[in-house]
Amino acid sequence: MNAPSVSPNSSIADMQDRRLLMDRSVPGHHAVALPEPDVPVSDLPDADLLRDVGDLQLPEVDQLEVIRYFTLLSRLNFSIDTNFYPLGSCTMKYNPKLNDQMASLGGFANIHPLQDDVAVQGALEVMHELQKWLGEATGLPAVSLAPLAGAQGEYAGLLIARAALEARGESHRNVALIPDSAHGTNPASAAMAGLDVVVVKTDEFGNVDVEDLREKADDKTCVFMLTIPSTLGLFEPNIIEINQIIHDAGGLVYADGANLNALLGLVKLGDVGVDICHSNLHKTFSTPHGGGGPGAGPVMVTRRLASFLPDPVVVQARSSDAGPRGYRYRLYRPIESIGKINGFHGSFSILVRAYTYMQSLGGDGLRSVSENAVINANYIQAQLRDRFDLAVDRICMHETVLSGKRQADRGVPALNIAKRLLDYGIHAPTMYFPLIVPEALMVEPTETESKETLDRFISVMQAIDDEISSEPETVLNAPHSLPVSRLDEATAARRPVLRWQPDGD
Amino acid sequence: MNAPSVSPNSSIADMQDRRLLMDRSVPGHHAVALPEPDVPVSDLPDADLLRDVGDLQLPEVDQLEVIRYFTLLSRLNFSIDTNFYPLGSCTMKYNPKLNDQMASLGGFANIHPLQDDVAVQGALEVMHELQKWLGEATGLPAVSLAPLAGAQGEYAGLLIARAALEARGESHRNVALIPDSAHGTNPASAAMAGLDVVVVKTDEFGNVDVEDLREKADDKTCVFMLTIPSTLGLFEPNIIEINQIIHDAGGLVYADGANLNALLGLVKLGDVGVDICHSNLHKTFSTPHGGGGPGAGPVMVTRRLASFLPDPVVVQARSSDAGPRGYRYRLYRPIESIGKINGFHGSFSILVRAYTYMQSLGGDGLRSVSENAVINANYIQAQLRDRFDLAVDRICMHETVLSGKRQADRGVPALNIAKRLLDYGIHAPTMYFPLIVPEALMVEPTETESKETLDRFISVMQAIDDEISSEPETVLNAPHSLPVSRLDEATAARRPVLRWQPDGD
Amino acid sequence: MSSNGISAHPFIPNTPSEREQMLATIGVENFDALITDIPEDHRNPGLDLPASASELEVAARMQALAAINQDAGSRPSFLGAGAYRHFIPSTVGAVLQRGEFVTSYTPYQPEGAQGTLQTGFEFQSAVAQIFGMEVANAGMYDGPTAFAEAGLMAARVSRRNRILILDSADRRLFEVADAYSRYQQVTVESIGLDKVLDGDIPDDAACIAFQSPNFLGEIEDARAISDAAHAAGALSVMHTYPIALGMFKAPGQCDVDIATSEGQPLGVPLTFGGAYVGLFTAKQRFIRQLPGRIIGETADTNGRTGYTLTLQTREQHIRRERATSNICTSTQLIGLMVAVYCATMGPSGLRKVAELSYHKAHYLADQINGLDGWDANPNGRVFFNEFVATGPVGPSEINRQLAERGIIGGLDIADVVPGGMLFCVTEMNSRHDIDRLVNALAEIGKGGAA
Amino acid sequence: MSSNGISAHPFIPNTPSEREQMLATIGVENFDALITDIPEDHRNPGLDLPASASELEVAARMQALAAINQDAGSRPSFLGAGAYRHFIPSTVGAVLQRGEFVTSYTPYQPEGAQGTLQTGFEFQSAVAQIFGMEVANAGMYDGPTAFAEAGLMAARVSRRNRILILDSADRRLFEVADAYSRYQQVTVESIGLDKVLDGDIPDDAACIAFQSPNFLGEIEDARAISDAAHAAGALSVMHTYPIALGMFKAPGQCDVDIATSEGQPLGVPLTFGGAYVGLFTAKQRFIRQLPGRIIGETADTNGRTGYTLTLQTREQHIRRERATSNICTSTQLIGLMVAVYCATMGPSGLRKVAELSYHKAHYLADQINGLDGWDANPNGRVFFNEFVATGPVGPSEINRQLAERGIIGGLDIADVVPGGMLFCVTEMNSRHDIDRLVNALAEIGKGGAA
Ligand SMILES: Cc1ncc(COP(=O)(O)O)c(C=O)c1O
Ligand SMILES: Cc1ncc(COP(=O)(O)O)c(C=O)c1O
Repeated sequence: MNAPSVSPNSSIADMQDRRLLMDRSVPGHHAVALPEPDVPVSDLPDADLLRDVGDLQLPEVDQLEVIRYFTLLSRLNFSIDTNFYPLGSCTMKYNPKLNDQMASLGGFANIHPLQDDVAVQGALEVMHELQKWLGEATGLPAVSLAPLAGAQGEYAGLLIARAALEARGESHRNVALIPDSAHGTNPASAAMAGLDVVVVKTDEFGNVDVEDLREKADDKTCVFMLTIPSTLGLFEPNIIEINQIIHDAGGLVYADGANLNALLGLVKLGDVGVDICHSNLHKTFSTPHGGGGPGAGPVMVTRRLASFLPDPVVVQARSSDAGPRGYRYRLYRPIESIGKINGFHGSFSILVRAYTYMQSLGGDGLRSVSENAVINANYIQAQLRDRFDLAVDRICMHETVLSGKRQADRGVPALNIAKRLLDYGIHAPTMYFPLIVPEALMVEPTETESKETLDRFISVMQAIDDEISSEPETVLNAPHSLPVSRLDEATAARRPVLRWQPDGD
Repeated sequence: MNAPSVSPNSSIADMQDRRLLMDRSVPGHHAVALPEPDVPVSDLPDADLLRDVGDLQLPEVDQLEVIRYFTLLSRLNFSIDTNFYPLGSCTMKYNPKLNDQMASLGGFANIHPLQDDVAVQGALEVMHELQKWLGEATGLPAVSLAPLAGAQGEYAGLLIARAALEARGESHRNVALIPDSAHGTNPASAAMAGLDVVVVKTDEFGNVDVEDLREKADDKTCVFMLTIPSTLGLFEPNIIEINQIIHDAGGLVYADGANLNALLGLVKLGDVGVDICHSNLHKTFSTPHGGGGPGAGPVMVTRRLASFLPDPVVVQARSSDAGPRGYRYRLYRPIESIGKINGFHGSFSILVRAYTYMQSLGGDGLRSVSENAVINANYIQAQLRDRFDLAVDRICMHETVLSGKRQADRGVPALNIAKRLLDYGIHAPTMYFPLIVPEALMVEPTETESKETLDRFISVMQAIDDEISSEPETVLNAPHSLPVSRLDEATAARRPVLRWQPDGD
Repeated sequence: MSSNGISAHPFIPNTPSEREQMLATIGVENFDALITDIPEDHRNPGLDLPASASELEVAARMQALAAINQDAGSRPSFLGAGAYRHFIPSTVGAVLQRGEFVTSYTPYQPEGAQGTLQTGFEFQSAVAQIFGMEVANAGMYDGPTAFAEAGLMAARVSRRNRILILDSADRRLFEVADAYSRYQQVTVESIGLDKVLDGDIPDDAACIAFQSPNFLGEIEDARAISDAAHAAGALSVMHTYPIALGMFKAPGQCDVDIATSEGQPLGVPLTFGGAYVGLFTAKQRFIRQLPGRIIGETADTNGRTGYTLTLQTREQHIRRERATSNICTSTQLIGLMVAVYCATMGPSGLRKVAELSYHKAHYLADQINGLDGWDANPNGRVFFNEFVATGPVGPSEINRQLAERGIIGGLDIADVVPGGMLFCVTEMNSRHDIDRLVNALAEIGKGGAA
Repeated sequence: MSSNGISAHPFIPNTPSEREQMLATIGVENFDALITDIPEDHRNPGLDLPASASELEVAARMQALAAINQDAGSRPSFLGAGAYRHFIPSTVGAVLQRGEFVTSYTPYQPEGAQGTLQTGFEFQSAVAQIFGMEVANAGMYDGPTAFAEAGLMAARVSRRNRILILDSADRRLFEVADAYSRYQQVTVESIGLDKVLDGDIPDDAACIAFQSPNFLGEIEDARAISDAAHAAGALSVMHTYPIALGMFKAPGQCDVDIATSEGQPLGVPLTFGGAYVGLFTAKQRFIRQLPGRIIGETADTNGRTGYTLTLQTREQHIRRERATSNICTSTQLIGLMVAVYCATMGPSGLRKVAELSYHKAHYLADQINGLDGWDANPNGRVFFNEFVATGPVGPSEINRQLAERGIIGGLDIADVVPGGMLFCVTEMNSRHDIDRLVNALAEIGKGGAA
């Protein structure tokens, strides 16, 4: 291998060897030793059932290479632990280390999902308590922790709606009303649940267009899917009226609770007429995003809908042989359950984290989460409104949607502002979402960032706005200081290379 | 705070906020909550014994700030996990992650050093086994694990030598003979042990000058301190004769075993006449260096000297109530012990790692460690000898000492070669040591690096040698791509700033 | 008006004075002015939850809860059936501690997420290799949902609407496939192996889906099933156990069209059933029908290789109600564990783990067959590391008595095989532990005291 | 000739064919040609050690060894006396997992070690603050060696050669001071408090060294002792307990010249006594006599702030036999734990931990005093979180019976105080645990059954 050429100013990133593991493979290298059998060896089955030894092309590398490779790759990421990450709708808040440490305790990490209930009472207590806390936080007391992410929570919720309507003999209701500002998972989940999606308009204030809704709500309506606060970061002021319209039409109200972090202790969804909601524990309850999961998307419903919840829920059962407490926790399949939507009981390791988090904050602390999430977003909005258009000019909740229209008019679209932020060590806001806002930059600071960090973000946004006037090329060609420059995504999709291949790239 | 200016080519490192924690402090921020007392509160003692609440100026920061600050700082380091680190004499080899994981098991991490022996039999077994393994590896069967680093092992060894000679009525022996190539800790430890240091010359082949030694060994000689292999990376071919000279003069032979990683299974120190040695577990036995410790420097001696070992050693004692095994381990103070050289029983967390490591390798694996450490060093030496002078032109052991004389003649001293390597993502070799080699660059690749990594190092060294001809300024001003450029060490020493101060910069 | 919240917290830096400053900048008098959109009657309902607790207290409580679980890390276990206790090398935990992996989002800004993307590409490469399949996606929620989505994909690809699942598959697979297709004009039905091999397959079958090793641990003839499916114009969908592929023929070697699996055995702890990762592989020609995230290789403007999410037009954030799946947040971090596992084990490691599991399971079966009144693997079929056994005492009683001896027994499957238990053995079961189990079974069989 | 070694190992990548290639490049036929300097008779002696073991086996063995220790993490403990079970916040473990901190060397190349250096500077800053002292070094091996080196430093500074240690100090401190000064023309002697306060101090005393809280947990009058030392032309050296400084006056507030301590209570687990870190602080004017590493702030050629090892001319690698100490490898990583601990606790956290320990210890003392035949803190002196108690039964019997009840009792100090035990209480002891101890002591006192 030749020495790479290094100019005096090349960065360490330029020097970094990014070859894939298979391109580092040397026959005979290996990263771990395994024991020899301590039992008599049995006959192997017929050779035609077996794989040839040479068949399996996995990397052959030593242990140091494994550690060094993955360690260096980790450093190419932006992350909460290293960067301010105001990615709207995604709630990139600090993930307390205690939560990870608790999830890795042997008594949680090494229990099998099919062990007898009596052998896992600690785990079931975690789940039962978490159900209670989520029920209290949303005002929807019947809870299943089964869904593995927000989108699965939506799907579970929609199955519940369909089942409940079916139970009242209204299986013909096959329409989901969904505002145009909704997240993509809402219509996708609706489609999976066999519902036709009918889009409801958003008015100039960012609210649901009540008249449009009133027109569209009818005897085909199965559910209205309301994201609250909306993806514009706004609380729906007409929520009571809206929910009434849906209920009057015989439908159910589903709340996408991905943004529940704005509402804790400020309002309960069940109190304002919501029938079903999910919550993303990996957002509101601060479990780490892991570069794209795992998450957990528990589903909460009114008591009336409890019997339809997915399998399992955890119940506290009186039991004669349950020791001094007199009760025991057990897994339970609700009588009209929509069934199993995944293999076992949910993302248990994520549930442990969320429950740990909620204990650290308690009721008052959870309210503080929302208060400060809202204050921080409004603070940024107030400081940037002279430079950037607002999607809607009003007090926001936990996030503010800016529009880069003025900047686009000066020749620099939102995408480039986002990329330029990366140069400053700040992750980009969510771009071009919600779809109804031109040049959208959706900024969610979260409550875990300090005022000083917000001030730095504000001044960097101002600096970029200045650069757009003074040196637009700098912004247009960003990022400049990252491990790679702008990537060719079009070719990637046109000629997909989806795995290592011996003939390499 | 103003937005930093970012040129299109500034690196993330330039952007990084390096302020100290106190400069980030905001009154009222805090990173962890503590419980309220669950007992009745007692009276506090007299106010004049107490500290004012405002007295303690520690950082007030939130938890995310703690994590982000230390995470980002970590990334400013070169380390084994991220870089090839051929730092001679320091044995920067891969530190297996299993070792760290075993050391953090609750049964090891949470035991108190003053618990009753019966309550800590597992810990004592680890220590007893490790003593045995180290005794076998060195041929010096009596072992104490107490010393907390190599230098403390040296000091313990010298105290043993003095005590043993005193016990034979020869307390007047107060000279330590030390080769001029020795590591600085040798003379420093000798001085602490009240010994006068007499330097022994090294001959043109890098060996101890036997005639010089013969002249200097006399009835004042307490010990001869031999580093083996020497800091030139050479095995002393006259070791038998040398040790005989010392023994004949009535002195003892102390081997600095910091380089034991070259000898495992190839030769035992006890077999060639060594009386006392230490081993750096943080080198040969792969416990992590931690940016400068903790280490462990067990001391090994002949059976004859066992009774002088520092307190404690672990012994296996028959015991009637010791359960099915019939014996129990206990801590023991040897009868003529030099006493306690530190608070408790040694760097236990490091001992656990070393013992884990030794089990992973076993006897044959330990021999392979040395074989491959030697092969790798000689391979580099063979590939670079046409470009760089060798300190001594001969087969080396685990490390090779290059001399940058030819490069210095072309205007670039060894220091700058070292700094330039950093630009290539490779840690510098040890510079200007041993002191007897001009422009020394001491290269120790270790056995854990692959041939491919060695080849890259070789080609980078060649590239730098080329740069010295083609663009010497690039080398002279290195490093270019690190978080800081050359630091002003002179001013640091002249006007020391040793802690954060409120008026600080 | 003062809030009900607390003033500053380790996770919420703002102090009261900072809040005041910020509210002033916003231009409101107090916090309540920010939430006037919330209907007044329902504003500030209060939360009937305990007060915030210190880290010391929370840790103590969680440790106490963990301690009352019967941890399979510290006692012999013979439970499998979809979640497996395999050896996890130290590298996995070490890499998983990197905050940069743990606390990043889905890689929407590829320039700032090359770590996640390149490791995800490694995951896809390793999974495709193990399955012998042409492509793998970046992971699904878990094994059963991967299987369910495979059925739906087969329906999309074949434009047929009956998903036929071999009756030897785990009931959980049926259930999840059912929940996933309930309203999709697709039916999920069970079919027997004989029918399949006899070619008795309806001509509107989208796929023949099967599990191998099946629920009882037996190896199905994947090639014959695939051939039969193809003959009927249907796809073949195989749900497998990736460790078994260390020694048994891979789906790609049996002309399987879509192959899925639970990824947990590849380096992920049991964790009471989650979070896991579903493995999803297919033939190249189906790539535009795949559900879930996919990572592709590309180049930057300077020609440097880099990685990015690709084929995103399949996904919900672009295609919305016409997406191939609703997946957004998936299981990237668990996929990373799998990637590190595969890199660490290499080809020889995976083979050895498979063979150790095989030999130890067969040793246990042999020992059980040596006991009075016991019958292990009664069908005599080829099995990997799980097998059915029946004994002189009912499974629930056996498990109760094993638990008293500190042993986690096999799965009670009396509802599937009368009197049956499903035993699972991996490289983690030492001979000593296996012998302890056998002795215990012998005692229990004799009605011996616990 | 073939070697006895193994051919490739997870930690040793070279394969036989790579070795062959490399040997050829070196120009030798075989490995043995590389070690001809080793006397032939003693070459290749073989190692009488077990064979290499797999990770799975090694982990299982180590877990088994760990499991037989009686872990103070899972049972109440009242043992202190130099090593303390304090709360360790989650941030410490999280930062400690960064491989870049763990696997780097002493920062000889400061440009590539700013992480280690800046965190070390934070350590020095925090330690100096807690001690109220002007400077701190980057850490010593442990508390007792820091104390011993403080005595030697006092001798260097004062050019006097008698180190006088107050007799209320831990015997370990005497022992280590003795071992450190044995051949240095310095003597270590014990002195009583009365003598010191009466000014009865020899005029060749280098220092009056004392421990406060002393071995029995009592607060000494640091100011009065320092004044007396200074009046006699000697230095004052104080060995302290850093948690106590969260509420009690700091050495720097009592005109102490050199102050040391065990750093373990600040975020480091008990770990059977090591690895720990010694804290070493002094007045500014002594900096060129300090032992150990010191980190200083400076600037790079572009004026950016950076950190570097400084005052290195004191050290062995430059000054050799005239160095202020032989320390080379020290305890940087443990110092990092301390730095993270201090950053996490902040001023209010440290205060709270101190007060919790104080109140809980006093609660226990009060409860013990309420028991028949027991006497806690018999001298009635001010104590922090440790105190002596005597009871109706001997300490060793009490501890045996406490162990049977799953409680780790106090230290048996019958050799110092007849019938005495030294109890230690920290914020980790819940009231419930304290009450359990008290009830157990009551029972044991009455000769109640275990
Ligand atoms: C508003 C909204 N709804 C739904 C989702 C889907 O949640 P998940 O990604 O967990 O499936 C998200 C997150 O991406 C979201 O922001
Ligand atoms: C040859 C030699 N001797 C002694 C030492 C001192 O060991 P330690 O740093 O553990 O005190 C070292 C390491 O620095 C060394 O390389």
